Amino acid sequence: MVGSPVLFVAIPLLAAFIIPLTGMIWKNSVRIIPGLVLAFMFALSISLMGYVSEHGTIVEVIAGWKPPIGINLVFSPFTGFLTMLMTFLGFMVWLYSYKFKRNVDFEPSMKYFILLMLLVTGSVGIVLTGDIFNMFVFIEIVSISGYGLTSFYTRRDSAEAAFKFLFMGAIASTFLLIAIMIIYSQLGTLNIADIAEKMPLMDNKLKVLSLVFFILAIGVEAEIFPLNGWAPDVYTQAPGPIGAAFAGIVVKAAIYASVRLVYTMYDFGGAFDLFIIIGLITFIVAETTALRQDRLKRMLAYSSIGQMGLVMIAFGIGTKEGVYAALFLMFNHAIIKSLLFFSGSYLVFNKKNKYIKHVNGMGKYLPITSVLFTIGSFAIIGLPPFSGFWSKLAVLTAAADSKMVILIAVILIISILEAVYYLRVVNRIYFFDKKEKTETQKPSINALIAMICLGIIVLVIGFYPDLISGYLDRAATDLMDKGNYIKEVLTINK
Amino acid sequence: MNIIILILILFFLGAIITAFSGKISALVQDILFLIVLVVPAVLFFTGVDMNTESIITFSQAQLTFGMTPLSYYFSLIVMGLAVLAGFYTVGQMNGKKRKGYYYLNYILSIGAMFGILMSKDFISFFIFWEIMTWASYLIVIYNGKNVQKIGIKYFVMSAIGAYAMLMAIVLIHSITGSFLITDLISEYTGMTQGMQLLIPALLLIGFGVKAALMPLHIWAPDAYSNAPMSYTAIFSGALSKMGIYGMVIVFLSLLSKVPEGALIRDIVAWLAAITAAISTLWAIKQDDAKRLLAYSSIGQLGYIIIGVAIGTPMSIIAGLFLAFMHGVFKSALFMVVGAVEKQTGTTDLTEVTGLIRKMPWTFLAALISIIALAGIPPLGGFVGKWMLYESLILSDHFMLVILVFFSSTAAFLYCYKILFGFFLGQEEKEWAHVKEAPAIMIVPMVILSISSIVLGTYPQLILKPINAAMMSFGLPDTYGNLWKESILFNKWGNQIALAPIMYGIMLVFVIVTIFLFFRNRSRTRYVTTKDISTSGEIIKEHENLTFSRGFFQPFLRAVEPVMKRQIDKYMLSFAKGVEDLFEFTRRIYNGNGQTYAIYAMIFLIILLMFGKNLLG
Amino acid sequence: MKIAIILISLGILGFYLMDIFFGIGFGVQHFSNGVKDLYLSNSKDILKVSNVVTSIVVNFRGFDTLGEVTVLFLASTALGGILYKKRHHVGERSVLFPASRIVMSGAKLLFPSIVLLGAYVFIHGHLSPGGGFQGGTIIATGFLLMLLTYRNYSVSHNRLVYFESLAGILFISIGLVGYFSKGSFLENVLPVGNMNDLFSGGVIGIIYIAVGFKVAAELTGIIYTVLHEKD
Amino acid sequence: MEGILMSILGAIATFLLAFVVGMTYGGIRRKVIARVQNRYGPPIYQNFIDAFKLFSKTTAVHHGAMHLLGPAFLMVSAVVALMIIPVLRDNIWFTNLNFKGDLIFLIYIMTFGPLGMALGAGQTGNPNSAIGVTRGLSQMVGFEIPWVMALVALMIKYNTTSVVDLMNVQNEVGQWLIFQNPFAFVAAILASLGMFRYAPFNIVGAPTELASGPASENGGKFLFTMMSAGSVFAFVKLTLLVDVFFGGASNLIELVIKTFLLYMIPVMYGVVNPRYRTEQAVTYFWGWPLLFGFLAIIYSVYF
Amino acid sequence: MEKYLDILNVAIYGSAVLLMLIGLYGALTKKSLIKIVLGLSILDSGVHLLMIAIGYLKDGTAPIFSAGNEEKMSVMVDPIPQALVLTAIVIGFGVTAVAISLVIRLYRHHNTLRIDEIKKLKW
Repeated sequence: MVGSPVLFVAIPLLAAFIIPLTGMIWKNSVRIIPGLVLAFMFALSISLMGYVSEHGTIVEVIAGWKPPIGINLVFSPFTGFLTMLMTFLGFMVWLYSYKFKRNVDFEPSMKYFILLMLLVTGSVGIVLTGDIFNMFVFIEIVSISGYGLTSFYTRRDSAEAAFKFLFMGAIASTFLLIAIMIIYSQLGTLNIADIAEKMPLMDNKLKVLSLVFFILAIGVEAEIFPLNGWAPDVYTQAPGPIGAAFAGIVVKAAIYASVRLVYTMYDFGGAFDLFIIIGLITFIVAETTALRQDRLKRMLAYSSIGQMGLVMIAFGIGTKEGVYAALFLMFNHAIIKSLLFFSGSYLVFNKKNKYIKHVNGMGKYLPITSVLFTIGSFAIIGLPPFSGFWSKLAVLTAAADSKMVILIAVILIISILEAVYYLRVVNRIYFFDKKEKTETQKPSINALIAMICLGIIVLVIGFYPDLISGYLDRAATDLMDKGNYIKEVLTINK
Repeated sequence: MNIIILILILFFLGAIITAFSGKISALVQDILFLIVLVVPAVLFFTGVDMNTESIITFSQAQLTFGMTPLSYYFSLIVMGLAVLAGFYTVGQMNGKKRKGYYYLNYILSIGAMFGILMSKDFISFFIFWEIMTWASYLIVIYNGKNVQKIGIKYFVMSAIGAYAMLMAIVLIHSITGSFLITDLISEYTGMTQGMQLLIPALLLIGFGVKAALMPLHIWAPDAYSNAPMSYTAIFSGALSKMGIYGMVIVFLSLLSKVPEGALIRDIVAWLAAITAAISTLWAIKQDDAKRLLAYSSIGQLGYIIIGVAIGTPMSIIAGLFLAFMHGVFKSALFMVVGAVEKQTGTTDLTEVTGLIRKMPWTFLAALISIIALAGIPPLGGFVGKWMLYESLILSDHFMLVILVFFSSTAAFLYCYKILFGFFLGQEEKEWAHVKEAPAIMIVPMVILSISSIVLGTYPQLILKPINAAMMSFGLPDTYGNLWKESILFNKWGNQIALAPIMYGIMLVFVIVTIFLFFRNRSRTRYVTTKDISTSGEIIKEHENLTFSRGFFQPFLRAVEPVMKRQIDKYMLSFAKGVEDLFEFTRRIYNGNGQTYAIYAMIFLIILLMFGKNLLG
Repeated sequence: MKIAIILISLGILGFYLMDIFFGIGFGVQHFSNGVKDLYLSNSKDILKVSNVVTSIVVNFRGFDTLGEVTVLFLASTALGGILYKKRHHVGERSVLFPASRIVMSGAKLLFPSIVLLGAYVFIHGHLSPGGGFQGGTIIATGFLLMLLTYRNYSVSHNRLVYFESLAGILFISIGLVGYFSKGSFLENVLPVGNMNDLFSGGVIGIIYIAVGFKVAAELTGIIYTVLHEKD
Repeated sequence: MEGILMSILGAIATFLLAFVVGMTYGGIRRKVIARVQNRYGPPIYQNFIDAFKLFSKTTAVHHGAMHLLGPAFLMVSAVVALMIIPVLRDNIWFTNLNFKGDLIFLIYIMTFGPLGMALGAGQTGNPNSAIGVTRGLSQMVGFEIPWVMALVALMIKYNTTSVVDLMNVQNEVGQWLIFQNPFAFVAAILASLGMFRYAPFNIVGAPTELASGPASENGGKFLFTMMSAGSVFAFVKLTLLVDVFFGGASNLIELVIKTFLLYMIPVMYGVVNPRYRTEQAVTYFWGWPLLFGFLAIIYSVYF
Repeated sequence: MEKYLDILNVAIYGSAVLLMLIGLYGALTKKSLIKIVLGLSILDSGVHLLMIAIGYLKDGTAPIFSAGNEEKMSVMVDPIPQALVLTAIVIGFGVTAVAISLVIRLYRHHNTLRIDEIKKLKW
């Protein structure tokens, strides 16, 4: 084994504490170190994935205490896949924002990169941890760094967005604590595997209510329907790459948390139906709302929420095919939505309100960015041969195999709306004339590299989905096998 | 390397290379474009036979490519038209901007159509179907006019169709566990009755959109007329046939196997007949040649669908034959309109007049194609219509016959309108400068016109592949035997030929012409169209006597009650209503953080109170 | 209307919460085979730490504490970012009225003892109630007192950063030492000593001291940043 | 060789027959109209005189190729229709090209001529011609519906599209189709009112409005060709009606009597009615004729 | 039924829940941002009280092995909720600090503290 899952948390935190010191000596280090750390994390995840695919799940304990006493980190094909995705995206976001405009100021840029790094760390922590209270701590890390990143631009209305986020986040964390305490009071343990094993002992009523509180708490981060009022504001007001980070990293972690709850901890069959209902409502409301947006980033935000609803639906199908599809969707959504946020923020760069009409005629001024945005749009609509098609196909196939005909119909009808609003933007990029004369910002080279990387992934996965389907398949098997998870964690011999 | 894969790769790589070769020089780009179109066609006709099959395996799906007799028949249409329209395109696009973009999507859509025809499983079928859709969508919005309205309408309708198809595909997969078309066919009879109806219905929605079947046709007039004419030739000639291709498979291999299928077949046939009738009326009303032909295409596709849907051997032959003929003459007509547009800058039938002496070759192509379109005996269009009528009558679909008769009679009106509008009438000064289109545009049109004549005389040229295709569906060998059913072919026994009639007509024509011109021609002199009998008045040069506005007004007044109710108005107002509804859902996000928190509380309360029932 | 909805939903929520927790019961043994006993016995037998809460916070669930420290660090970082303005105007705090002489003198007098108390609390965190967080907070209150009393009192920002960073680095370094020498992050590498000795519990004491410094520095920093805010 | 010669001679004979009969009927019609209007009227052979006069004239001017070819189209269509229709039952002279006389083919070939003529008229640039053409086409859409319905009723009933077959059916049963399906006959005869384009359906030529419409730029041989084609067409239509509804004719006398009686129906109808407006002329056929068409179909399908 | 009558249940859990409800009420109805933040803090306090209360054992002692009570493990109250609440308090503090700073920013930007006037971002 080359490295250990614990380094995913230890190294970034160490770096976070070191950066203020090095920053006093060498200013550029505040930008470079987070990048190196993120790259390290990505490399580590790849190397561990290689190990995992050969030797099976890695369970890492903290402070030498075996579960259920100590906290443990689980690096399985499932969590490893998400870790890999998140760290990769984290690195992309870093790359994209390396030459950030506000970098002239030392202090804010230091804060930006530290917060970004910790955001990724927190998300990875949520995914890796095997302890439910530890998950709460990581959720809070993610939230607070999220608040900080959202309100990064002092000129915009970012504080308002951040405050809404915080408001919801604070309420959510309260209920998360209540849920954790209900579980603890009944089972006397906080370890997920241990809870899962003992769950049949718990009183059914308390089980239901604790799950309800969990869903409320995690739902805020996962942007499910009535709890996602903050999300569009945050996506709009945060710096462009942070929108990508939210869509690609934070939400994924939250979805992971809810999935872990339903698939591993609880033993309700009905929870899957709940997933489908919530996912469907989220999907419908978000996509219909996105149709009527006049601001680009808000549209992307609602679209992102809608996609997450689709992911919930896919998880709610509850079969291995469903999980496979959901993971594929998550992967695609992370890549594509980041691409859209990246390129979209250059298309409306210097505009105050970032209306969709500002992209008019950008195809001429920013050809590569526009092409990438177009590829992203086509991919997210699910047009073959781009990558989005395969995930949509996987979802529908999974739903069909479970005989959910009406669900398929609804998904497809809503997908049409999605196509409509994306195409409206693409049409504007290429076929509308630029009205007012405002200066456009050419993407810097690092941003361009990041975008092209993502674009290439979209195309390559579109033409050859087998590239990741192996990972997805193993991850889905891993998630479905609850008994194996419990066994792996609780019988660790270390 | 399998030849089908090779052709596909050639198309797709060629498309990209062609698109970017414009940076080198326009000529190189044109030549590359033609090479990318011609070489695959040559490869296809020389290298592909029924045995070529190749499989690409993905973890999710197995993409299987191969040729069937039916797809061979449709490939003839696609490949032939692609090459001819390709040459025409080079002429038409000369000097236009965004050539690379156009060429890219042109080749992509051709490649995708080829891919559709070669697909033996639904996944690759759907992939290519979607590629075709967005490539054609990008061409529809090529002009940049009405992008949001027309383009989106086209895309939405396509998406409805494609997603219906996708739904059917995943349902099929859930039942058969396979994406192969042959597996569907073999397991179809064992399905539940609901699925037996649902799957073909969904597939038919998918194909019906591309085949412009009412009420899914609303995109077609706008999209056809908005695309550049060189592509509309493909659009109407080949792309819409993909819908027909799918329908043939659905009707022949699925619906004909179960008794309930008759219901769907009748519904489709009726819809098609109504499509044909109504769109013909709309075509009569149009003053823009592009839109006129677009509506005309919808009507013609209606005949084809009727033929395919009725499902007797002869009607299928009629449908397939008409499909080919429609590809030939409608492409030629769109090319004609494109040529006129290029030379005059407009396609408004009320503006352009009297081009016959300026653009004689174009007129000739238009004349022959129009005669074929109207289904007037000597030319190919009639053969198809004849078979269609006969099969309808022999299978007792009398109301359909009347609808078809009505629409094909009414078609004469717009046929005349388009010829008169562009080529006949007063020769105005405004168009005196107009020249004949360049040869590269004329030649494809003329070739297509000649094909109409040839196919009218020797229909067996394409009846052979049709027969092969039908035999592959288990229908009897019609080529040698069943022809006796048709009176048309009776007199000459097994010889399927209209040649004697054709020759007879030619002979009479020559006799009459000689009679008229014998010792007469030299004494007759040409006078301009200003020199006409006007009860003694003398017409000045600038006076425009052309009768072109309100061309069929009395007739349109007569059919007013039918045309008042437009389906696309209803659909648009429905779409508008839906969007307004979404405006309401948007208001949920009212911007107040506290409200969001209240939503969260309500959500919590609901879950608390009903969670137990749900989670159990 | 809105108020009514809120009141009704709060009522329902309250009912459910009461229902849940009354059902759980107060002051009774809820579960039989939980980890509580394991923690108690391990703390006593292996770690030799008499304050079980401390052993849990720092060792058994030390990862939580690491996260917690990170949260504080993040909060102060985010705060700095949120309230960032081009220039800090040191010494121009918005104080409504100057403190009286009695308060000034008293503060001067109290400050060292407050700091001392804080240090005591976190140094003895593993022996008696209290610990790094509590001690750090006490120290920060001392600074708060000084900041409130003296308009011109200032804390060197860089010095706070040093403390903060070094304490954090120390924490993680100890964890990494455990990882590299014993194979598990935060695992104890020092001899545990005897129960109720000051030098017992291995690394726990050191970590808590680091936490104490970090918390003190961070809270002071947060207070300082907010106090310097002027509209 | 002899067969070909026979065919050619037969064709010429048929043409001459049709020409003479058509012209004579035209003359009779003029006479009838004049008498009804209380005039003396031209002699019955007046049409022959007109035709001869036109034939001997030279055409001085033309407006281009289509203009020249227009009458030829018309003539070709008339002749081909004539060749295909079975003029007499089982008569070798008048068999010509008819392969059982396919009805659909007939319907289409009969529209071919007017359309070709319309093209010729179009090129002249005379607005009257174009207006006449549009009216004619509109009217055609009107009357084709009941006409086709009547024929379809018969075709479905006897499961054939052949005129010869229909004639044979009548002979076998010994009952004319007019008695077997009177509704079809009513629909057909009402439709034929429009087909003959006599008053009140003479909106195409409409002498006082359009200066004889499509024909207005033609003279000399062209007008002669058009005139003779019109006569042949009239003969063709009448023969078709006779063949379909009255069991055909076994000899010329029978043919002449039957056709003449039929011919009098549109003539008489026209005498007492003034000209319709175009939309009236179109919608006329979508009233009673359409109803009879439906009745015919229902009758033939269900009885 | 008797669980509702248990005086300790009512006193401890009741007050904790009441605190939570008060906090929520404040956060949901008050218009001032400061009051909302206060409400959130009260909500937090309620939850912390609840957490601590879970760990209590009747007649239990503090979980500290001071000299003399090494063997009284069974009567010690549960130390885990205490440890957890420590973490939760610190996190709550962090959130409150960020919230206050955001309120300052909002006041600076909008010159008001009323939450219903700060809704530039909507729809």
